[in-house]
Amino acid sequence: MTSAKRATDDDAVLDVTDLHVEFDTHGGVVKAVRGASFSVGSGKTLAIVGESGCGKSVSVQSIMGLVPMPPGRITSGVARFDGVDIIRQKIVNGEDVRGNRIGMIFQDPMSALNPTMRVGDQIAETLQVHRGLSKREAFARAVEVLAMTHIPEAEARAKQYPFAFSGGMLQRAMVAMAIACEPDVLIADEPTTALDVTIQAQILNLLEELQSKTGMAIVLITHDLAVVARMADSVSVMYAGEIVESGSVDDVFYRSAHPYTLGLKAAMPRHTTSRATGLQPIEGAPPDLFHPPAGCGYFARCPRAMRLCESQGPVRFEVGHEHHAMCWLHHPDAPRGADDLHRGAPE
Amino acid sequence: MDESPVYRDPMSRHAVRQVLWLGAIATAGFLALMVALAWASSATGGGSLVGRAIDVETKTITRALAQEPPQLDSTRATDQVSLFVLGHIMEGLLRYDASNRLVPGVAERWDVRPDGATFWLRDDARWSDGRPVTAHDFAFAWRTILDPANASEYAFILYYLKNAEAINAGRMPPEALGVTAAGDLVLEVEFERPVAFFDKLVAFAVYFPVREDFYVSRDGRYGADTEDLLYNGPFMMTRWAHGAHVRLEKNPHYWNRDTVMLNVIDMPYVTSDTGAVVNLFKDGSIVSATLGAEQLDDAMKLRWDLGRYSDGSVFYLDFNFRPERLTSNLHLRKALQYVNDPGELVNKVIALPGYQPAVSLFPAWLTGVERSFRQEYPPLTISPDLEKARQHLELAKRELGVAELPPLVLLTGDAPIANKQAEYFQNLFSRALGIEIRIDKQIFKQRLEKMTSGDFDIVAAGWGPDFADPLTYGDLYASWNGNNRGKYNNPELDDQVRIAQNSVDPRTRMDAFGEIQRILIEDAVHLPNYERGNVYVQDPRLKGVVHRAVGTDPDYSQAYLIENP
Amino acid sequence: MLAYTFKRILQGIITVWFIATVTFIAMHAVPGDPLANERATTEQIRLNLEQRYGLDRPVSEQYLVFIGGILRGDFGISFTQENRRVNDIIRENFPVSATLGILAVTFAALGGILMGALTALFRNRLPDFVIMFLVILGISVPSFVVAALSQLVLVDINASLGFSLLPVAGWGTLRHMIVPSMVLGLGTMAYLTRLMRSSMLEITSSDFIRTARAKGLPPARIFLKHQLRNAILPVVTVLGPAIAAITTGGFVVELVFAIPGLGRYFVEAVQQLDYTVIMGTTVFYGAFLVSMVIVVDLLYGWIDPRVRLE
Amino acid sequence: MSETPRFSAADFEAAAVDRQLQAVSRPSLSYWQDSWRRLKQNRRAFASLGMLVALGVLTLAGPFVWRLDPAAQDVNQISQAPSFPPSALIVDPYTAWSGVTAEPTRMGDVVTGLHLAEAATTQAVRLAWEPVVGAAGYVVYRSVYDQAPDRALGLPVGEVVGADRVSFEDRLDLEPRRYWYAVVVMDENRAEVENYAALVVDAVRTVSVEEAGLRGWVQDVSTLTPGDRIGLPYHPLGTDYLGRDMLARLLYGARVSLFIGVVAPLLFVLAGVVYGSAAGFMGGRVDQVLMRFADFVIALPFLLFMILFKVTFGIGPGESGVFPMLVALVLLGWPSTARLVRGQILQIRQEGYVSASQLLGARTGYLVFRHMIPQTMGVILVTLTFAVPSAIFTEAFLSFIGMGVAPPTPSWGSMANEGIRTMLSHPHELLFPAVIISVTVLAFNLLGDGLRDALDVRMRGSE
Repeated sequence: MTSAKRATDDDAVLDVTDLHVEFDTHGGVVKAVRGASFSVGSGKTLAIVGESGCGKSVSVQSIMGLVPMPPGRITSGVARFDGVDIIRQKIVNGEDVRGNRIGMIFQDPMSALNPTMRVGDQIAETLQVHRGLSKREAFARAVEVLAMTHIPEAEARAKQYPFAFSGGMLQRAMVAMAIACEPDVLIADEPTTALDVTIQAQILNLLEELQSKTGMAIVLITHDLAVVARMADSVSVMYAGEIVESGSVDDVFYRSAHPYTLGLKAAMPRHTTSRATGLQPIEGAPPDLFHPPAGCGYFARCPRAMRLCESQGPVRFEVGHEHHAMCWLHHPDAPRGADDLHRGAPE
Repeated sequence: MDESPVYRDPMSRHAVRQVLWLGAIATAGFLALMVALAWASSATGGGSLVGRAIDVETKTITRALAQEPPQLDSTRATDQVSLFVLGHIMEGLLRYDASNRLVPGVAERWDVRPDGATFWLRDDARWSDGRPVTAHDFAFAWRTILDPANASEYAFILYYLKNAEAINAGRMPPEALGVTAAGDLVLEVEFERPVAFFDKLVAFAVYFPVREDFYVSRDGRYGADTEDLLYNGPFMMTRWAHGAHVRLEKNPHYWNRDTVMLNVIDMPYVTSDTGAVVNLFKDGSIVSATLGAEQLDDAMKLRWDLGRYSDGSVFYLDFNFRPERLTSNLHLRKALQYVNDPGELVNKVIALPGYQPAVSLFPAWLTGVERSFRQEYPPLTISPDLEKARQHLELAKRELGVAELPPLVLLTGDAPIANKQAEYFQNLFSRALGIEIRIDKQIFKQRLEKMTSGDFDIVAAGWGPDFADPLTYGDLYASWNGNNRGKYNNPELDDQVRIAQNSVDPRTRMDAFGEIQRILIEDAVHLPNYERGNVYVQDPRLKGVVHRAVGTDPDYSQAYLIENP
Repeated sequence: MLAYTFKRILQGIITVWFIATVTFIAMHAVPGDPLANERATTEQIRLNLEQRYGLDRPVSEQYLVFIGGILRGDFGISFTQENRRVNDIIRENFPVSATLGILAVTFAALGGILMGALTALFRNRLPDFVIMFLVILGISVPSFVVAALSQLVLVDINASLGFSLLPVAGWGTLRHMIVPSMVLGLGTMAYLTRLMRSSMLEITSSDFIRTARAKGLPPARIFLKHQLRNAILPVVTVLGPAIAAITTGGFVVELVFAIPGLGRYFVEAVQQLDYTVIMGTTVFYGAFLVSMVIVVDLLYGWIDPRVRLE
Repeated sequence: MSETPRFSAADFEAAAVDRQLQAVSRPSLSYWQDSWRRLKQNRRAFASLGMLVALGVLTLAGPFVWRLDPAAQDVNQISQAPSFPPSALIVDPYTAWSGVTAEPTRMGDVVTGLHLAEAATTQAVRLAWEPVVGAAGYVVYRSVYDQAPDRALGLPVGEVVGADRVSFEDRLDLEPRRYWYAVVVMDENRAEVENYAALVVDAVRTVSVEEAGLRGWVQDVSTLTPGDRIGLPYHPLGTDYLGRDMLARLLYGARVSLFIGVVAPLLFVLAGVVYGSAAGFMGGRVDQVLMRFADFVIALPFLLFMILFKVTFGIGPGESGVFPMLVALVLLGWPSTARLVRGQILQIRQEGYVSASQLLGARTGYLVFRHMIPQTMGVILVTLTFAVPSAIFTEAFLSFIGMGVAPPTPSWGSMANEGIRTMLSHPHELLFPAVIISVTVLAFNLLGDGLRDALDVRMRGSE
């Protein structure tokens, strides 16, 4: 039986329900996010994973008000943070949420920093604005935070300009900037995609270390399942603007309840992959969000597609404790095959 | 699905308030900067308080200057503005009174003879440092002008004095000049050759006195600034910020000071733009302004009373008589002469009341023996006649042996008026005679270069008088005269010019000028265009200002103020 | 930084020397006799004048005399303003032109940046069109018309008020400077507005602005510290030559408002072929321009560290 | 959540899904196609493109449509404001008037019997009056307003010397309108007395037979007899300071001004871009030398070198030196663009994609033009659109000193400069050229704006 009402996690720091985001473009209206819901508890890491263009970045950025409107539009949805819907109201008990209570880091560090301003100043800025520190105090604190990200001789580095930093160091500076005010939530929008593997690991360790020290929640946007496996407590798999499966990392990885998740796992290289087995890419491409399909978005590429999936969008089924999936295969009358799709306990 | 955009872009609403707030700071900053710079510049640059046009109590008038007087050393001054200022701060042996008659200046009595002249100076003529003006001052001044080292451009006006030309050529020392100070108050002058109008010459600024000891003490800086000048005229310069401000105040030492009614002539504006000067008059900042065609309607609407005066100069088209030039052909010149219509040019194209159509080289203001020269020697009038013009054109073509005339080059300067007239003539000659005219526009010095080297067929030129005698125009087309750019060479005309130069009897001289006028018209030596004049507006409370073709113009030495018009 | 400045000053001196030499050659190559006057002068007087100004010596020797003069800081005597040393002309008239120029450029820069930012913020909305229209008028109408019309307006204002709010012409106090500097700065302001708009649009869509907004900075700070600072770069590069051009290009404004500036000497010197004034003003203007460019490059380096080390 | 819906067994059968490959949802557009589409999208920019094309057509076809010769002068219609076509009365050709003399018998300080000797025409107004004994002469004033209330007599149009000469012929700039004349007596020392005799005159526009023939208004002169009325040529936009048709001059002037206004900026911005990008890209010593040369060019006295160009190009009198002027404009116009582009290139050179492209072996030329220049498009377009008006007015200035277009060929810039001198009394002479220049500049700016947005890669796909 699908749970009628999902118990809202009382300890959820950020809880987004039924978020819809559209864009007016020359070709018509693009429904980038078609009802995404996700939440993250303090000290926990939620990973939102999916192919590029599935709407994961747009979701988090629209909450933070970074999507230019027009042409963007949040048509519906609530993002509850500390009891306040930060979509409609950015000021929570007197303080602007962004940069203060919610920090954010982006994918391409090279262009994400102001080229004409010292790195230390750019970090200190958030402290000056949100903590009212003087320029000198803010700069000192900025150096400390920079040191926290293990950048060597943070004092000297803080006085330099962004062009003097390498990609990895820039990302560390971004992290420092985001956590300067000890935010409750850190949104990392594909933080490691632009970095090479060794630097990637350092950044992820840094995030883990900071999380354990400050207990901040992390929303990690990525398309790399390895990163998800390593970092996430809970996972939401996003496809064509919808969260098709969400649950704990073990549920989603070992008890995948959606064919797309299986497809993703199959496409991920593992130590067992050899030249012989090769990787099985998912055929086809995500649907055109100008005219989103009536039925399941994954229908055209789903090996287990049924006629029903084409005509009617699937409902969210609860396939385990806080483990949901949007696929008609979980319907009681759906045929049970020998595949490895976790079906949860039948009624 | 509700359409309302849930969340406006924060950037635009807040930003507007902040940016406008930023604008406010910027404007305040700009004004603060202005105050600082204003303080700085008023400390260095020429400051001019915003005076009103007239102040009856202090007898002060304010006017504008067309340009910064380039040269106030009377031994080297040549241009109009310098001569205007010199006319007020210096005085020669003689001067012109309100009705343009020659009256005593520094000299009380004078006697001009065919071989020379004697001047008896008044004993109460003083320099602005209190010392008396003596005959030595005149002798020294005239010797300095001719001294080659001084390189004065007007030295040729003194060539009437004995040995003057030889001294200027360096063949004789300046002391050999035919001028001697027989005592402090008697000046003896010897002529190189008889000159009937010498009295008119000495009224010209070049003949003004200069005191030797003061001149030497300024070692070459004489006339450079207010402290480098000594004044023996009705006014003296009390302030000179170059290019910005000239201020004249009444000279307490001037012998004729009780006839001088004004205390201060203040000139804090220097601009040659007529529009700006008229605006200053409209704003009540200056006493008078010359009007351009542009401002006539405005003047009539504002019901100003306007005056006019001729500045004595005459303008014409000169031909090039060098053999290789087409314009050396008489019939071609005659053809152009019969098409030239000064009436149409003045009344339609220039359309300024001050101008008069010119009918001869000698302008209307010149006096003859008793009455005006024009009444005594009326010029042959050539009224426009297309038929005759085309006949002459055919004769010219046959003489030159061409079926069609090649294009003629009309050389003109880069002033807007010159440009307009050049286009008028271009169209006139091509429409009436089918001659193609090419306009060669040159900047000042390049135009002079082409005039001297004869690189033109027709050139727009003009001449202003130096002294009140027809000879100032009469010798222009003499073969030896440097200003005869077209190299016109007519022995018959040269003879008449020599008669006019050397004889003393007025009748013979005027007959000679009458002959010169006849030759110029019959030989179509040039095409007279117009005699230039000005229309001006003047504050009705200012009276007694004198305008004249030769000498100080305008002359404020006899001007006075009345309470209300 | 000091070494860089010193190197630039050295280059500047070489540039000015080049300017002086090329202008000297060009001046002598141009036909026309500097001593000729409307009234033809007799041969004898011409020789006397030539001796006085040293024109009788061969051009190469005149050049050495001239360069020697510059090193001693003496530009010689003007041919037309016979008693005034060119040094005096520059000393007395340049401060006036400089004051006017600096005011005009400040007015142009402030106005340009402000309006440029506004048009970028309100892209394709009413303020954008209105300011765009004013800018078009600003550059399509000759500066003489703007000067003459503004003078007329001044006259009417004074007439209607009954007293002289602002002087119609002349120089000296602050009140004389306000209108002329605005008229002079108008053309440059139009240009700076458009430049600012274009670079603002590019900066607004760049990543670090998104980061700044993610940091929750107030819009004014984003505008001032991030957008303005980066968008101003092209404006600054143009400011250098603009200051120099305005300071010496104010001939029209100086004529209409009777301001004793250096502008008129530039034009009349060439018309009169007044060699010493041409050389004096050109060398001085060259030095002023070069120093402005150096100042602007240093300013540019201070704003954008990336180019600092070049 | 709602009760789970019931389905039939058939719903759950495997659906046959055709595995067609990547379905192309929308036609892929190349960079230029996309830019062109977005430019068309931008109504204002496209309208301005239309305006420019219209101006081009106007330039070429104009003179064939409006047949009047731009150089034909008509001194009787100087500086006429645009009005419906005037007509004129035919009269005999103008003959000089000997005037009237009469022995003064009457005393007094004002002339009497002031009257018109002949009908007042735009060729001449002939006044005559009774003399006054003792007068040194008479001064004649004329105004276009009533002189009565405060003796504002207006323009002093003439002076008659001698008490016996009692007539005056006024021919000064006569227009078909009402004039108020006043004759004032000059006493013995030539001072004007207080009161005056007044006369109101309505002048009629007249043209002589000979003139009508000369101007070509009437083919066959013989048919004309004094007293007929003929229509003068119609000048919809009025006439200029020499009575030439403004519309014809604007159409004809477009050739010079549009050519110079478009080609010169294109050339010197192009030169500036190449020079600037070279300096910016190479950096180091080369950049220093190039930039110092740019400073050097800016500092040169423009007027002096224009004269030098004129002499070196050997432009003869009356030849129109459009090509040498173009060269001059470009030679002295490129430094400001160069400096601007260099500044931008210095920034872009730091970008990642530039070094990436270098890594892939891109040659410098390709790198600069393919990667860097499009980035600086915004700034370049602004400079280009600003160079248009300055090129037009520099052309006017050069033509004025005899370097550019030789008279009587008109150009917008020179027409505007001439119009400035009489902008208060005859505003139309300045208004029309200034308006058409502004329209051209507006069109270029809007187009520039549209291009900037269309070419801006980041704006791709957005509105």
